Amino acid sequence: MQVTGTVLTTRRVDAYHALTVVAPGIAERHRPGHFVSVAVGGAHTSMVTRRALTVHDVKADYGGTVELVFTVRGPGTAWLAERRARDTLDLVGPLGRPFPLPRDPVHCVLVGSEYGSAVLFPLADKLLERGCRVDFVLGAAGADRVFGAMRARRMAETTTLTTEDGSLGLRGRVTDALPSVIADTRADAVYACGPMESLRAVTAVAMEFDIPVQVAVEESMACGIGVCMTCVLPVIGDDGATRMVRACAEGPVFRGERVRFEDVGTIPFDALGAPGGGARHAG
Amino acid sequence: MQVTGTVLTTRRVDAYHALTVVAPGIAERHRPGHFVSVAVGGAHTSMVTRRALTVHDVKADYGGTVELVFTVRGPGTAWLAERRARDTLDLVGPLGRPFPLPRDPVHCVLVGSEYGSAVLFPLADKLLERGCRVDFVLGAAGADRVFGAMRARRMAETTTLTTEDGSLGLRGRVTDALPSVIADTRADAVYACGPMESLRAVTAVAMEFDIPVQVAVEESMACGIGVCMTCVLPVIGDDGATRMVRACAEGPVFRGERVRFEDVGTIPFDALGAPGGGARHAG
Amino acid sequence: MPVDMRTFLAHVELANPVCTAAGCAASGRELAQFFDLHRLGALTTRSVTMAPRAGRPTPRMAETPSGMLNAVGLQGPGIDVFLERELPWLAQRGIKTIVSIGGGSVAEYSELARRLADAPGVTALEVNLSCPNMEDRGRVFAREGGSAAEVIASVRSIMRYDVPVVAKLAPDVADIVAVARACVDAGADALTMINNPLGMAIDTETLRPSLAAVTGGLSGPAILPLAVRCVWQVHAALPGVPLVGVGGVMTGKDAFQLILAGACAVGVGTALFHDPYACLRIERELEELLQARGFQRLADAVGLAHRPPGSAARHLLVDTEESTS
Amino acid sequence: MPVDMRTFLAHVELANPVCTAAGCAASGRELAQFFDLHRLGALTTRSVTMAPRAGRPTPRMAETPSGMLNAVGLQGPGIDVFLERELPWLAQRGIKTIVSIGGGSVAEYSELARRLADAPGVTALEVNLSCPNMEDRGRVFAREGGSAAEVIASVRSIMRYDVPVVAKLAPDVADIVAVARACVDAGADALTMINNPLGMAIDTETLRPSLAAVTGGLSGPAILPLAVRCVWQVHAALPGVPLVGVGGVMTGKDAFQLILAGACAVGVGTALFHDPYACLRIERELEELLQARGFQRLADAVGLAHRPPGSAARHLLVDTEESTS
Ligand SMILES: Cc1cc2nc3c(=O)[nH]c(=O)nc-3n(C[C@H](O)[C@H](O)[C@H](O)COP(=O)(O)OP(=O)(O)OC[C@H]3O[C@@H](n4cnc5c(N)ncnc54)[C@H](O)[C@@H]3O)c2cc1C
Ligand SMILES: Cc1cc2nc3c(=O)[nH]c(=O)nc-3n(C[C@H](O)[C@H](O)[C@H](O)COP(=O)(O)OP(=O)(O)OC[C@H]3O[C@@H](n4cnc5c(N)ncnc54)[C@H](O)[C@@H]3O)c2cc1C
Ligand SMILES: Cc1cc2nc3c(=O)[nH]c(=O)nc-3n(C[C@H](O)[C@H](O)[C@H](O)COP(=O)(O)O)c2cc1C
Ligand SMILES: Cc1cc2nc3c(=O)[nH]c(=O)nc-3n(C[C@H](O)[C@H](O)[C@H](O)COP(=O)(O)O)c2cc1C
Ligand code: FES
Ligand code: FES
Repeated sequence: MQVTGTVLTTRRVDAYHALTVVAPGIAERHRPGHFVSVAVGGAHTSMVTRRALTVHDVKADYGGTVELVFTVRGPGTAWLAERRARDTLDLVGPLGRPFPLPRDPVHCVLVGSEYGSAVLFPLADKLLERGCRVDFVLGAAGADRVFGAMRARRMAETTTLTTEDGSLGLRGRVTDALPSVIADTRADAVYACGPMESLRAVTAVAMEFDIPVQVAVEESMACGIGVCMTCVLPVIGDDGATRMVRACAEGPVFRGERVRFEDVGTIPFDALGAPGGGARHAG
Repeated sequence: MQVTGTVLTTRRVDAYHALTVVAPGIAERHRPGHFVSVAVGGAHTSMVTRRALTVHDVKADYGGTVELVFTVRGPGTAWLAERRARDTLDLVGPLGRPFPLPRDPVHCVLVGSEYGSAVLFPLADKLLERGCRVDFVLGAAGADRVFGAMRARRMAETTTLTTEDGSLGLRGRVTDALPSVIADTRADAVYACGPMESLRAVTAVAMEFDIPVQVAVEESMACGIGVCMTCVLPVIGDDGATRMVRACAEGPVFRGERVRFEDVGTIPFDALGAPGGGARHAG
Repeated sequence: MPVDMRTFLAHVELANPVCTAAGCAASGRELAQFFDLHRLGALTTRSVTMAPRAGRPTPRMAETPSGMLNAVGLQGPGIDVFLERELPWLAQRGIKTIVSIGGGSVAEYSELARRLADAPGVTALEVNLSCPNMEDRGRVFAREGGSAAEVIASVRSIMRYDVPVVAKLAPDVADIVAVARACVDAGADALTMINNPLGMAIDTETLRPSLAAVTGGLSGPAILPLAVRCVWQVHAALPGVPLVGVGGVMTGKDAFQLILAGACAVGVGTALFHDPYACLRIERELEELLQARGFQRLADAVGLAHRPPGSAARHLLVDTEESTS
Repeated sequence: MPVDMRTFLAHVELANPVCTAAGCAASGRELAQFFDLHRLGALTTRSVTMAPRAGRPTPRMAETPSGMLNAVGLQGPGIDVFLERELPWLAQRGIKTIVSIGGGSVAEYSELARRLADAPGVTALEVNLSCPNMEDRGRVFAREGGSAAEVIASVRSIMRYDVPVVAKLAPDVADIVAVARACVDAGADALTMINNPLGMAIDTETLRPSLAAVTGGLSGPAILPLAVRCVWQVHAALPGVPLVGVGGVMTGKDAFQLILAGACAVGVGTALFHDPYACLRIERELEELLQARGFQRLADAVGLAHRPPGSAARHLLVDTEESTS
């Protein structure tokens, strides 16, 4: 659904900007892993595409609010960073396929890199509600880009932080810390969000431990609602065939081992409908 | 020159919006009749052309301010109407050829239609400084669109107001009142600003009385600095030849009898370089 | 009084002129989550191809000033799956459906037409001529009247007579009227204009093309003036041919420009990416504009900007006549 | 370290690559009020015609999304006044001047070249091929390789050998490379791309075309992706030919895109209408971008986006070599 929300509060969180937006319809229907798309630039802007942002937090205040956490990358996020309380924001959501939740109270490790951590907090809430044990591994390039460490510490059994420059927690990447966290917590499942490279590595670790891993991927998106076909990546289906599927409609959450991370940005020769080969398998 | 000015105050004046902008360089060099061009839409806007606005008032405060008075016509002026104090505005100016001033302390009638009145007040100031007598004729479609009546009354010997709907002053147009004002004040010169049709009629009246008339015209402008050639109108030169001249560079002020008002929007067949005829007279 | 928004694409009546543009509404199901598809003038499918196609590698999209570039490469499930799953879903619901087809040779277009000839639920067949002709060094059909006409003639001869064949043209030509005329002479019942002109962006960080496919199709408001011009020129030259105006339509006003230029229907593409409800909003805005100007019928506005300057507008004359009678 | 911004248009050296685009800087005097014209790579004049021209009626301008339409109709004083007053003013000040010419026949272009052949102060001659050919039913020269080549061959044979002849092409063609090749084969020393594609807008209040001339040239950021694509395609096909990239350049980043695509110089048009200092700002921004990416010479960036993906950037290799020596 489309909502013209009002910005309630804006704040800086280290390297990130956070906007809380009153958007009742979206808040109500939101499940962890969903994202929204935001129109940027205002009236008569030259920016025609929306920006996809995951929802960090959902609250019941004012009929329902969502909090977006983002980093300034280009002109659209720069515009968002300039929003002030009482400005309006045009949101479409909730979009995408949310994180599947375990039926049983299992042990879950939640792995977030950079702003990818944001989407894990509503997930952790839900997991805790179901009696799961939650442990966090959060990482980034430097201390100011590790998102949500405090909140994670409050929620989780353990929280492990990593930074590439060593400015906070362990020096290294989330995947350097992940194996021991999985081992120590006897984790049953991993949830991860962050850059593709990080998701690839997290998936490899989880597969080594032979536990399921759900990843929320990020692909450049023009529509977010499944109609433009620009956000595809190669994913292996239940039938074993690789298809170019939409991150916005079939994702953003996928089972990690199904995503062909090494082939993201290509059309694998054996994908359904690939030039030359794949087409023949089809029909 | 180009100035990033700061909006000092915004106010509504009947049907109009007024913005006072701190723009020292422009204020200092401003002469009555000059205009400025304003960038609209902010960063990443889809509106690529500036908007031309005359300067209503120049003050020395804050190093120099200019006041712009405008009506909302399309998206650019709508954006301007949303500006608030402390916003910045990108101005280029002063532009154009200002009103020529009489050497002697003559009697002048200043005729303004709609927001065209705005440009006449700095002119009246200068004329009064030189000991001229100033009389105003201000008109519009309705009372809320007659600009500056109060100020005119304070400055001028007489102020005559006209509205087409009779809601203020005389029912009719400025040119219905003009002949008697010229006669009564024994005017030596007329200055006018307003829609082309009004300027045409004012010029006709002045010519009847055989007194000089200076008109400030309005033509759709893309650059305002004389480089795009989109703002032309047919004007008769000192040599008697008609040329398509730029309202922004050779104007916006012209001697009324030199403007071929009936032919505005056409290329008169006898204009220099007109298809067919005019070209042959040239070179 | 509400405006009569009905329009005719050749002999097929549409309840209103606002359709989705080819390739911008996926299978239809995606938009159906947002609104009732019956409220569309028609839904145009993505260009269906013989074989399934995985399309181009990513990045497939780059934003440009008031536009975007796309290089999707006609990703789709192929005609078999289309006939099995996508078309029936639309047909069962009675959604007016313009089926778009794309091919690499006259034979492929013809085969697609054959497969669609007896399929229920094809309101019209749109032939996407912006595909590379594999038999002519990859030259796009739409760039050359001759090969475009060959495709249209073959498709027209195969399709049932009561299904209009619509040729979709691209603006990257020296003379759009010549291509349009060739298609009409070959049997096209209507024309859609415009497909994306070819554009490109370079990423100034990586110093490489922004799109994996290097070049891509430009869409969005940036190209509206090109679409208006193409519709204008073709309507002037071929006033009897129904035109679907596509390109940069974001508002009712944009649609109105295309209609005044000569389009009897409009397609909405990129706007859907920004606003899933775009078609409904555009239809409403268009109706309001028509109403405010005294139009009783959309049909009276089609091509109206071509009337000689100063001549009275027909739609207003009608008003007067009625009020004096 | 400052970047070496010099560039060569054929054998003519320009101090920097940022020029004004034809027809967007009037006589030069207008911009000289704002800054010292010596700071331009070169000033390109409006397209000079034989006879004085009053141009088209107003309205000549309409704003469109991220662009504008213009139909000025080459208003100008004609070659006599140009040679008497405009060119000498520039020449006396030593301002690098690319003289643009426009004609309605091969004979007219040739006559213009003859008049300019011995005029002092002509840095290069740009041939505006987007003029209607009066001998071919008004078909624009740039739309057809053959007639474009005829003009270029004649002009090239007349101009002094040391004045480069630059053919200016329009994007409204099916195959820009074919037209470019025809011009180069006919003797063009360089190419400028792109002139305005033809567009149109309709005023939804008056229900008439917004421009008195009905159609007009589209310029501004909207067309940048078309310009980048044309420069890319032509540089790929004719890597040795110097290209001036024009179309929608508003920032240094836009200019950088054209340079990475293969342009050795860029022209700035519509941006001048918004910002009289645009050329200086763009030049500064471009230099900063080059500097930030480790370029020592602008020339190393020309066409760089064509290198195979993954291959090391030459300009950085040079860096390494120097630091290890
Ligand atoms: C499902 C999903 C959730 C996301 N959640 C967040 C979040 O919570 N916080 C956050 O900071 N960022 C998030 N992103 C990334 C965010 O969408 C981009 O940073 C943003 O779109 C960049 O816009 P821009 O104008 O700053 O950059 P530009 O580069 O100017 O964007 C140009 C165009 O490319 C698209 N684009 C560019 N980069 C990306 C990208 N990485 N992902 C998707 N589209 C892109 C934009 O949508 C736009 O259409 C998410 C992306 C996806 C797909
Ligand atoms: C010398 C001069 C002084 C002016 N002074 C004033 C003033 O003091 N107050 C005021 O309200 N208006 C003034 N105008 C008119 C004002 O420029 C237009 O109303 C304004 O540009 C419309 O912009 P828009 O975005 O609202 O409309 P749009 O129609 O969206 O404008 C689209 C484009 O057309 C141009 N344009 C449209 N109408 C006009 C017009 N009438 N004149 C010039 N350009 C136009 C705009 O600059 C823009 O490039 C003046 C015009 C000129 C030429
Ligand atoms: C992502 C995308 C996919 C498209 N796919 C097709 C297609 O499959 N077939 C086709 O004929 N046109 C296709 N088009 C072109 C559109 O139908 C339309 O002609 C063009 O985008 C201009 O309209 P717009 O500016 O409203 O998007 C596609 C356009 C986009 C942006
Ligand atoms: C008002 C105007 C006048 C122009 N006059 C000419 C001209 O005389 N000769 C020419 O070759 N190109 C002319 N052009 C085209 C420009 O030189 C340039 O190719 C085009 O506008 C694209 O660049 P831009 O987007 O930077 O404006 C003109 C463009 C505009 C906007
Ligand atoms: S972003 Fe459009 S289909 Fe996914
Ligand atoms: S507005 Fe550009 S020349 Fe006058």
